[in-house]
Amino acid sequence: MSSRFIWHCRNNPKRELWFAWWATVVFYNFFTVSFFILSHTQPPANPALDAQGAAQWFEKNHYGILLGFAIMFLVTGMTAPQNALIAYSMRRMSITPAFGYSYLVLYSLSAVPGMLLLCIVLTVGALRPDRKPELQQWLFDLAFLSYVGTMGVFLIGSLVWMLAILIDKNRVFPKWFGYLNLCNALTEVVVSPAWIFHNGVFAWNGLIAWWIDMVVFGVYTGVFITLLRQMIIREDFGTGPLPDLPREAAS
Amino acid sequence: MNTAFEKRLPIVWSALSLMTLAYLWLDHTADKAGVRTASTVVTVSAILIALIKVRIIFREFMEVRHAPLLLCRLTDAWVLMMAVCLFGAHFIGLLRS
Amino acid sequence: MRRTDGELILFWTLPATGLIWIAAFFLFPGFVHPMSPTMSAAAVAAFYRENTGRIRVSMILFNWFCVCLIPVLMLLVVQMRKMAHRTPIFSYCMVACAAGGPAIFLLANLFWLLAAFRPERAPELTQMYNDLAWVTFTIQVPYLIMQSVLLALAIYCDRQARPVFKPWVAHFNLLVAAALAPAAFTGLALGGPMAWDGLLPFWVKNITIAIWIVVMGVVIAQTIRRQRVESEVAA
Amino acid sequence: MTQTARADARVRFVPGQPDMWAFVLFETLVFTSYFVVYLLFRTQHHELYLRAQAGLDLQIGVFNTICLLSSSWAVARCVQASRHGAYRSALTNAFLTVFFGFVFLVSKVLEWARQIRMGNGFTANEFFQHYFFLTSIHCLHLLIGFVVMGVVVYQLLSPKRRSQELVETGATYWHTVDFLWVLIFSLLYVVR
Repeated sequence: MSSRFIWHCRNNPKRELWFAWWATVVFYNFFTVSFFILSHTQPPANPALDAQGAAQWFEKNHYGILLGFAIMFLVTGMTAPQNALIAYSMRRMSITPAFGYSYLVLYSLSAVPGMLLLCIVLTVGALRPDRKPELQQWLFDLAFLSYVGTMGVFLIGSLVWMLAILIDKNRVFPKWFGYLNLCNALTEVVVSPAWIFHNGVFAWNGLIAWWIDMVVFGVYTGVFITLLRQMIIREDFGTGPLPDLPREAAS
Repeated sequence: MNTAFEKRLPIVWSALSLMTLAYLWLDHTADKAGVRTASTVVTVSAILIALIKVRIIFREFMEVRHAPLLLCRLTDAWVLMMAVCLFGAHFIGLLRS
Repeated sequence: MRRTDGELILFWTLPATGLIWIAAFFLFPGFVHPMSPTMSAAAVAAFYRENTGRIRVSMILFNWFCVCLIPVLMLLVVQMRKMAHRTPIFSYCMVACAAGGPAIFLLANLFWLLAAFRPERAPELTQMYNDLAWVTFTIQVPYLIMQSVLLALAIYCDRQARPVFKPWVAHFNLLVAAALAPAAFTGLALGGPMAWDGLLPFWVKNITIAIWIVVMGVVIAQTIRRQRVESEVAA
Repeated sequence: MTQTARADARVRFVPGQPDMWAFVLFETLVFTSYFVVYLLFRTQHHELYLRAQAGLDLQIGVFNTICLLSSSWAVARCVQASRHGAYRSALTNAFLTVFFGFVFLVSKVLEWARQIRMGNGFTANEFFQHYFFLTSIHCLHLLIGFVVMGVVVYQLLSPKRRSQELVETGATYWHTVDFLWVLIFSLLYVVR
C-alpha cells in the first residue's frame, strides 16, 4: 500500500494535479472541522445579540475559536492549489488563458477579506474575554460581516468559471456544471440583505441568507471536487477535446 | 407548414391568461365587506392554480410533451414536490401558529 | 528565445528592500523588545502616546515597501516554470500565494497606524487596535508556509539531468515551513514561548523569514548567473 | 420538413441542452425553498402579512403575469419558427419576447417605486422583505434572460450560426423565468 503510494508520488505523470486535488479535499475537511465543530462560527452566531451577548458568545467559544482558527492559519495556504487547479482546468479549455488567470487572481484575493479577516478578528476577540462588551460586539460584527458580506469576488469568480465552461469546446466540464455556477453566483446576491437586517430570515444567520445559500454552496463544492477528480482522470496533456472517462475508472 | 403546432400555442396562452384572470375573481370573492381575511380556501386554490399553470408551461411551452419519458416524469415529480412543499409549509405553519 | 532583460534589476531590489525593512524594523519601538500581550490597556495607550512619531514613520515605511518581495517571488515563479513539470500548477500556486503574505502584513500595518492615529482615545480602543495589529502580524504565516512547501514539492518534482535548484533548497524550505508553523497557534497563549512576543511566534518566525529571504536571494542569484553564463556560451 | 416529420413520428427529444434542464430543476428547488420559508413565516404572523399585502395592487400583478405569459408564447413561437427554418419570423418573435419582458421590467420598477413612496420599503415589515426579495431575485433572472435572448438573437441573425439547440436552450431558460413568476405572483398577491 505505502510502496504503491510512493511509486505514484515519484512516477505518476499526473502527480502535480493529484497533489492539488488532495490539497482541496484536505482543506475542506479542515475547514469543516474548524468552522462547524471547533469555533461554532458555522452556523453563524446570532446577529441580534446585544453587547453583553456578544461578549458571552466569545467567552463560551473561547478555546474553540482559538484552536479552530489556529488550524485555519496553518492550512489556509491550501486554497492556493485549489485555485490553481481550477485555473488549470480553464487553461485546458479551448478559450483564452485570461479566464484562468482572472479566476486565479479573484479567488486568491477573496481569501483575505472573505475568510482570514474573520479568523483574525475572532481570535482577537477571544484573546481577551474581559474586553469591554461594546468592543467585543464591534469585533463580532466585523468578523461575521466581512465573512458573509464579501460577495463580489465570489460572484464574479463563479461567473468567469461559468462563461469559460459554456463556451469551451474541449468538454472539460459538462455544461450543466456551468449553469450550476450561475446558481452559486446568485447565492452571493441572496446573501446581500445580511448587511441590513439584525434578525429574521435575511440576517447573516437567517434561513434564506445563510441556510439555503450554504446548502447550494455545499452542493456546488461537492460537485466541483468530483468533477475536478474526473478531469484529472481524463487528462491526456493534449490540447484537443478531453477524452471520456475510462471504463474501469468510472466503475 | 407547421399548423399542428401553431394552433396549440394560442389556446395554451388563452387558458393560462384566463387562469390568471380567475385570481381577480378569487380575490374579490374572498374579501368580506372590503376587509382582507385569512382564507385557507383561497390559499389552497391560488397555489393549486399556479401549479397547474406551471405544469401547462412545462408541457406545452417548454415542449416536455415531446420529450423523453424521463423528463416528463421528472417535471411531473417536481410539480408534485412543489405541491407537497408549499401545502406542507402552509399547513405546518398553521398548526404551529 | 528566453527574455531575461530586467531580471537583474528586479533581483537587486531585494537587498535594497532588505535594508529598508531592517531600518523600519528597528525604528518601530515595539519590535526590538516585542510588546507583551499582557500589557495593560493603560500601558499600551501610554506606549502609543509616547512613541507616536517613531511608530508612524516606521509603519509608513513598511506600508510603502512591504510588497517589495513580490517581484522577487515572481523571479522564483519564472524559475519554477523552467522546471521539468507536466503542468503549470506549481507556478500558479506560487502566484496565488505571493499576494497573500503582503496583504496580511498590510492589514497589520493599517491597524498599527490606526492605533497611532489618535493616541489620546480611550485606552481600551488603542489596546484593541494593538491586539488586532499584533495578531495579524504574527499569524501572517499561512501563505509563507504554503510557498515553502510548494517550492520544496516543485524542486522534488523537477526531475531532469540538471535541475533548476539543488535538492538541499527543497529540504531547507521544508524546514522553514516547519519553523513558521508554531506562529499560527499564537492565539492560545498570552504569555510564555507561544505568546506573540514569545520565542516561537516572534523570534523563530521572524528570523526564519529573514534567513529564508537571504538564502533564497543567494540561490536565485546563483541560478540566474549560471543561466546567463550558459546562454552566453550557447550564443 | 424533416423536423416536422420527426415530431409527428413522436420521436421524443429533449428541447435544447439537457444541461439547461438540470439548471431549471435545481433553480426550481432553490425557489421552492424560498417559498417554503415565506409560507412558514406568513402563517406565524398572519395578520401582519394580510394587512401589508393589502398595499399590493392585484391588477398590476395580473398585468405582469400576462406580460410574461405573452413573452413565453412569443419565445415558443420563435423556437418553432426557427425549427422550421423561418428565421425572419423567429427573429420577430425573439424581439417580441424581449419587448414583453421589458414591459414587465418597467412595470415592476414602477411598482417598486410606488411601494417605496407609500412607505413600504425593503425594511418596512416582514411581508415586504419577502416581497422585495422574491421580486428582485426574480427580476435578476429576467435580466439574465435578456442576455440569454441576446444569445438567441445572435444565433438567429447569421446563417453561419443558427444552432437550434442554443435557441431551444435559451427558450427553456426564458420559460423558467415565466413559471417562477407565476408561482411568485400567486404567493405574494393572492394567497391569504
